[in-house]
Amino acid sequence: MWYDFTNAIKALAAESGFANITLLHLIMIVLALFFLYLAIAKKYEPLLLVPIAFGMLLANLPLGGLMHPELWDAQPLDYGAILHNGGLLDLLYLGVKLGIYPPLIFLGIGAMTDFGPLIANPKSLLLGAAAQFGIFGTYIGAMAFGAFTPQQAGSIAIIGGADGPTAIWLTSKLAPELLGPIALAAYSYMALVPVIQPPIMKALTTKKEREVIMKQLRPVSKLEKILFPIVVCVLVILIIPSSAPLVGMLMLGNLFRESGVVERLNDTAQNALINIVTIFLGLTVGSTASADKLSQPGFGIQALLIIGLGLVAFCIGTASGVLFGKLMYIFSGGKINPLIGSAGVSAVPMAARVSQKVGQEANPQNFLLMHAMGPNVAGVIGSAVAAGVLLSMLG
Amino acid sequence: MWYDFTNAIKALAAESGFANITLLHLIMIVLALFFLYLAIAKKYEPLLLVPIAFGMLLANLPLGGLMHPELWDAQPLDYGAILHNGGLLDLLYLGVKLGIYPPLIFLGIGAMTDFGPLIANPKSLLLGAAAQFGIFGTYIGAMAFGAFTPQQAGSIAIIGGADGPTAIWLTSKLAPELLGPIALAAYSYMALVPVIQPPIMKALTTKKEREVIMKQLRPVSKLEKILFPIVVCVLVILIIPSSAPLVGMLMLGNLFRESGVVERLNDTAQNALINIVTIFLGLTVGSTASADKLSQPGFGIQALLIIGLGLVAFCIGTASGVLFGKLMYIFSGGKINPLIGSAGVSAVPMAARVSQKVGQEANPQNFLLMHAMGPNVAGVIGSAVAAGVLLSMLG
Amino acid sequence: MWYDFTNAIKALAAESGFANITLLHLIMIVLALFFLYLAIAKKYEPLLLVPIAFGMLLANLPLGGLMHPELWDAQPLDYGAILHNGGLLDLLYLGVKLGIYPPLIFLGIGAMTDFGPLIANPKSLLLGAAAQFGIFGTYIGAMAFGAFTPQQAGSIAIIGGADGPTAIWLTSKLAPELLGPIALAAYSYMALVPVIQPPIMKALTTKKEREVIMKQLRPVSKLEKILFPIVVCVLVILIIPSSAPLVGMLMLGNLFRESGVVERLNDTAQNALINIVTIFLGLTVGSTASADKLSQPGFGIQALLIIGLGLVAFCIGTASGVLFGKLMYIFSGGKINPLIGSAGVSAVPMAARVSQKVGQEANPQNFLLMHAMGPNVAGVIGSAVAAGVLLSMLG
Amino acid sequence: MNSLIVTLVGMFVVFCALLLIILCIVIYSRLIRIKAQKPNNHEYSSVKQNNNVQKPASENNALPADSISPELLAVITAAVSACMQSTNTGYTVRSIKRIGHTTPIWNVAGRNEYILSKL
Amino acid sequence: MNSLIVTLVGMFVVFCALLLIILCIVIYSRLIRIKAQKPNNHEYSSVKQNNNVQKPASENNALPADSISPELLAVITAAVSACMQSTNTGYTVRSIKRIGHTTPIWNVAGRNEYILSKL
Amino acid sequence: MNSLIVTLVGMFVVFCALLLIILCIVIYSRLIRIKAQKPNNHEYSSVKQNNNVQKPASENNALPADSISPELLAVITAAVSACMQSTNTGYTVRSIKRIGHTTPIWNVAGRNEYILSKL
Ligand code: NA
Ligand code: NA
Ligand code: NA
Repeated sequence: MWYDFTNAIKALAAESGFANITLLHLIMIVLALFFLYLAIAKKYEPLLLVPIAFGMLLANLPLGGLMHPELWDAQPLDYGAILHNGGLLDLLYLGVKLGIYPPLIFLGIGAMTDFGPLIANPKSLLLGAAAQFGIFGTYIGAMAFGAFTPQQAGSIAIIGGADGPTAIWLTSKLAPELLGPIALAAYSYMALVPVIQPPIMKALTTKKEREVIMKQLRPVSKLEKILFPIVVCVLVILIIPSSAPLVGMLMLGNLFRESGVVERLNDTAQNALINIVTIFLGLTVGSTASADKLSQPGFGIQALLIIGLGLVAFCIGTASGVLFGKLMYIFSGGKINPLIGSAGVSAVPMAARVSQKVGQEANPQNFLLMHAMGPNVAGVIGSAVAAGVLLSMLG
Repeated sequence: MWYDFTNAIKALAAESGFANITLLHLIMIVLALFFLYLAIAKKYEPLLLVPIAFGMLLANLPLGGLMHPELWDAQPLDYGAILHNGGLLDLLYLGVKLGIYPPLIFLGIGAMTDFGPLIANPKSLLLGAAAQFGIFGTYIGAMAFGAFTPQQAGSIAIIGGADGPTAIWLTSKLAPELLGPIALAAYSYMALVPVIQPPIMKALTTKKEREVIMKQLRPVSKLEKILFPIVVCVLVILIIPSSAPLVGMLMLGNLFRESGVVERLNDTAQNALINIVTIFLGLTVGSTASADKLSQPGFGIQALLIIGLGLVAFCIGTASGVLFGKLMYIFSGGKINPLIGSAGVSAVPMAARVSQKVGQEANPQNFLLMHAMGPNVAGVIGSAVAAGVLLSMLG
Repeated sequence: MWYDFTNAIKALAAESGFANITLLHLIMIVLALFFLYLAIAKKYEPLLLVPIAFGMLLANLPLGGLMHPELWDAQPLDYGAILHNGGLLDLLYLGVKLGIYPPLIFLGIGAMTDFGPLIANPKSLLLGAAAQFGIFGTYIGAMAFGAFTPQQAGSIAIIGGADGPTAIWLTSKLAPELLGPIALAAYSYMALVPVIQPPIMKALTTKKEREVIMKQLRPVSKLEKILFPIVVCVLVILIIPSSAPLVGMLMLGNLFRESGVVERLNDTAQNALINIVTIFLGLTVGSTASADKLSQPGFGIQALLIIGLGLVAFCIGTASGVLFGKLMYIFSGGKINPLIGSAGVSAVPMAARVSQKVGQEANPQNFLLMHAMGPNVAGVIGSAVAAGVLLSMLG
Repeated sequence: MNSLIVTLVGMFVVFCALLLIILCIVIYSRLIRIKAQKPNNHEYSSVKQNNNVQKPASENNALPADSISPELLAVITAAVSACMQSTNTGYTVRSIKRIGHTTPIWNVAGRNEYILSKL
Repeated sequence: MNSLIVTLVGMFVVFCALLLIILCIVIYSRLIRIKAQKPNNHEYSSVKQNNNVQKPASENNALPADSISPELLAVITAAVSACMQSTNTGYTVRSIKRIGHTTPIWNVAGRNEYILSKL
Repeated sequence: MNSLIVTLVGMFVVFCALLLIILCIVIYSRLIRIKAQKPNNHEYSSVKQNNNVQKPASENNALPADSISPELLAVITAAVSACMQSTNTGYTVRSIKRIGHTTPIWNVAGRNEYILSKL
């Protein structure tokens, strides 16, 4: 009997994580803990980074069986096999793979977003367009390395959109094998906006420009706010049909908000629904960053390049936004403060606050927040359009 | 390079919605905008009509790829193809096709409904039964046109039940190709109850009848309220097993409400869950009304007939409810006000309010709201039973 | 025409539940009503028992078509057939079969649980381990009857863990054919903890032991509380990888709670999400207890044995917890009150309150609630580990 | 099937079903009320009494141990009048009843523990 | 495809799309504001007027029939100042407007019925 | 497998797992508390101090800049006493702490903007 007992223990021990853990697993676990630290102690975009980092942790505890990356490498996907053999996170990952979660998150974001400042000052949209040069400029850079396919390069470049769900949506369509590192880079840099942007903004503007006080925005009527989501939805989807899932849901959410007749749906879209989807999305996106990936030849280098290129994308986006702001400063005869251009990268509302803060440093009377919210929400639309263009051209 | 650039732009332009839009698309878009206007400016059942109209809008912006009607025409359905090729709304539409959403909405409705007035005055149930003649009478009419199969005629007739989720549930089983127009007609006419009903009610009653003041309802004990959903659920499902999904969930929701021991579940059933399902249901039902449909020969005529027959169904339902009310007025020796009969069509709580309003016009001392709530909630049970009968006989 | 009418009525009558009901259906309906009575009038774990009993009721109204047990007997499962032919509850049951619901419930439980008392007094974990002897002791007993396979015996034994979602999770993996009776037994006995435990506790302890006043727990810092879920998750999954779905989600929920940076997700995990999943889980688990089961040879006897063995499991668990508490009383020199040992069976927070109550009976100055919460939440971890071990050895 | 038959059968079944429900409601309601009047039955009669005899809260001048403080009453009144979209000229709060706890049991336990830990 | 082309096309399309949106916003905003100034248009002008002319609530000394009671104002002020994470030294509540009912219509109906049943 | 073996192995593994957790908790708790006592560590010690030394709010006579107004305190007290299902004779609110914002960050931003737009 003692023999049976020790045998059973040995069998369990052989199946335990301790017996099967590798150095790569340990590296990934440490990385996951590092991201948890950033999310909790440093408050880096915790709503997404806590689930992402925890998903990464779970996927790297050996034999947990929550995620089976091999199921997702099949071409075409075998949904029967996923249902029969998938773990919890495989099944929840279906929502990413089928492109359901990011649009539902956009529904909630739409319900939370006030496009009023943008409607009051439609020129802001140009700044939201200019900042997307961060995406396309980085695409050139990523292709130049020769380490990426065009699809992968496009997915990396979209980090420069500073919009997490857009990045996840596009990557899950173009280069799902890079989903983990791209999502981690996107959310990390979004959290670092207050660190990354100010030096660039100051380097590219003169103190005189930063001191410009903009005139107050006109009030926007309810009807204008109701028409906005409908008009934008129709126009953008007619121009770039592939952006329909993101733009359509964003604008539906905003219509819930502005119509004022579906308060129940508005509330659920921006609370229960977006939160449930955020948990599932974060967990499963994080779980794609498993040690098996790191063991693939070249993946480590790719991951490092993603980190570098993501930062480049953010910097280019910020710079092009500010530079376009300077252009508008000139053409408007000094009425527009170029600092609001950097808010065009999205990262709502962080980037707008950075504009406000840098502006107030130059001139304590300066109050740019509302003016920067225009380019800021325009950046969300801009990067959704950019994602649609990349999907059309590379998908 | 300029050549490449123009070529790429041309390719994108050829894939844009502007290049692919047809007159039919435009008509459908204008229709969608019209329903959005009714929902927002006129507050026509906005909780469902806003998502339905927006879904219709999204489905008619060409090449958006959110909905692929051709996937749903296959016999039998190919779920693998839907997962591989479906867009966002195709995937959400699975919940309609599999019959999941309407019962979950009924769960929430059950949790919101107080059957107390019905228990206090069980005779109300007869009015809830009589008003269903709107359904079956219209069935004869729809068949008489020769333009519909019996299944389609049954789906159109159910509009007369004045109960949106029931209409969607039955139509998705009997005639999914008509889901869009039937849902739009059902919710539009439900919103028009205060316009449609009063003339019929006044035409069919004398002022003396309308002036009848009914005696106050007895209080209903908690135990009676708890037993009600259990008894109704068992009886109705034993009589018409095919009504189980609707009646079972309606009564479970009501048991959540009345039992008083599962307040958490009650709250979620009537908030987060019903709202999430409402968004998905509305969007996807609306998206079935796409231009491809309108281009099918005869569909336009069918849609117009649905609009006409839906109105007929409402009128017959109202009239038969009022006439049965007159019968009860006579048999009760003038104790029952026939105006509460029109509330039997469902459209909770609008139809009950119409009874109240018309009653108070005739006699300012008259307070019929509570008495009309009995037939009103009875109408919900009645039309669920009617839907079960139609499914049994035609399905 | 009269002939057609009577024929149609006859056809409907032949398809009605009244024509198809059997004695077994009636027995099951009465049983379902009995459990509803326990849940509502006696408040036996109503959050789960109301949906479970209602699911049982719905599944035993003949021809309702909500649940098709035959679809779930196929080996391997045919998901296509389930989508094509499944009823509402079949489709919702996918979440049980695929192992999604119990981990999501654990996510919510983690978000609701304060592990502070456990961190302040880590020795409590030993009591949470000792009480799991209720599980493994009962396994021997269940095997001794010869009526069960090892997988069935393991599923029955887990009732002794006094943890509903764990029991459902393990049973759905090892012996799904017993899911109904095991879930009913588990939740019924959890509700009976205040009746079952006190006699055992008093029989095994002296009055002197019960009078022991424990010294107040030290305050626990926020950092300790944040580290706890991470440490436990990593350790337990490394030891028993098969416990990953339960332990991983439990600890993620707790991290949501303690990190303090994702209050939105914490709120949704412990409200909307857990409530939605509870409704679906309860309904579908209940619906597996259908009359078809009872008609299988031997199932009735198995069900009776499950009821008996479940009680035995609870008693052994309570006793082993108390006895281990006595051991700790001796080794600590009388500083630990053995009454807190019975709380190790889980059934949070009922078992801890029983410890408090029995302790106060012996000594009105005694306040054991906080000290018993330690073993109580340790019991949740302990039974999740035990479930993982059983799955590894028997799965 | 002839469409007239469908209509006749449909209306017949709907009336049968709802008549059967009426029958059941009438029977069980009568049984409950008879039971409630017998003095030896306590469990549910109390529930019913509670519903029938319900006195306005304002009549209770002496606040019982577990009653509601006037401050709370003021807050509730304000909230109710906000919900009803009118000033409180139309009606006054005449009866306030505590309903059962709706908070998850563990939260309540946690809250109580927290308070106890501070005592 | 050459990566430079992708970049140029991408930026071109993004600018085109957003320029088109600007155009539409400018046009419809202007139309709405022109319409709102004509006195014969009532439906939406009232909405806009409401947004533009918005007087502080404190100026209304005489409470109209459907206004807000001072008690309710106090509760709302306290709640707002709690949300803003500061004492109410920084700002005061200058305008309170009722927004449309956000509660499900049936709940409201149920609530009203309950009250009516108690009258 | 022999059922006795399953039982022995099961209990052995459960005890091992929970013992390992005990070990880890004891170690990291000790480390944290040692660290917290060193004066040069600020980041987490402050958290712990906060938990240990917690003075009742009533002792703070001078309200600091970011504190809670008495009106708000009254509302909270009423709400708490309602939750606890008893009058406030049993206990008083001794300590109120603001917790972090739980509202979505964009909502807060929106709310602030709205207020700013009204100034
Ligand atoms: Na962007
Ligand atoms: Na009806
Ligand atoms: Na346990």
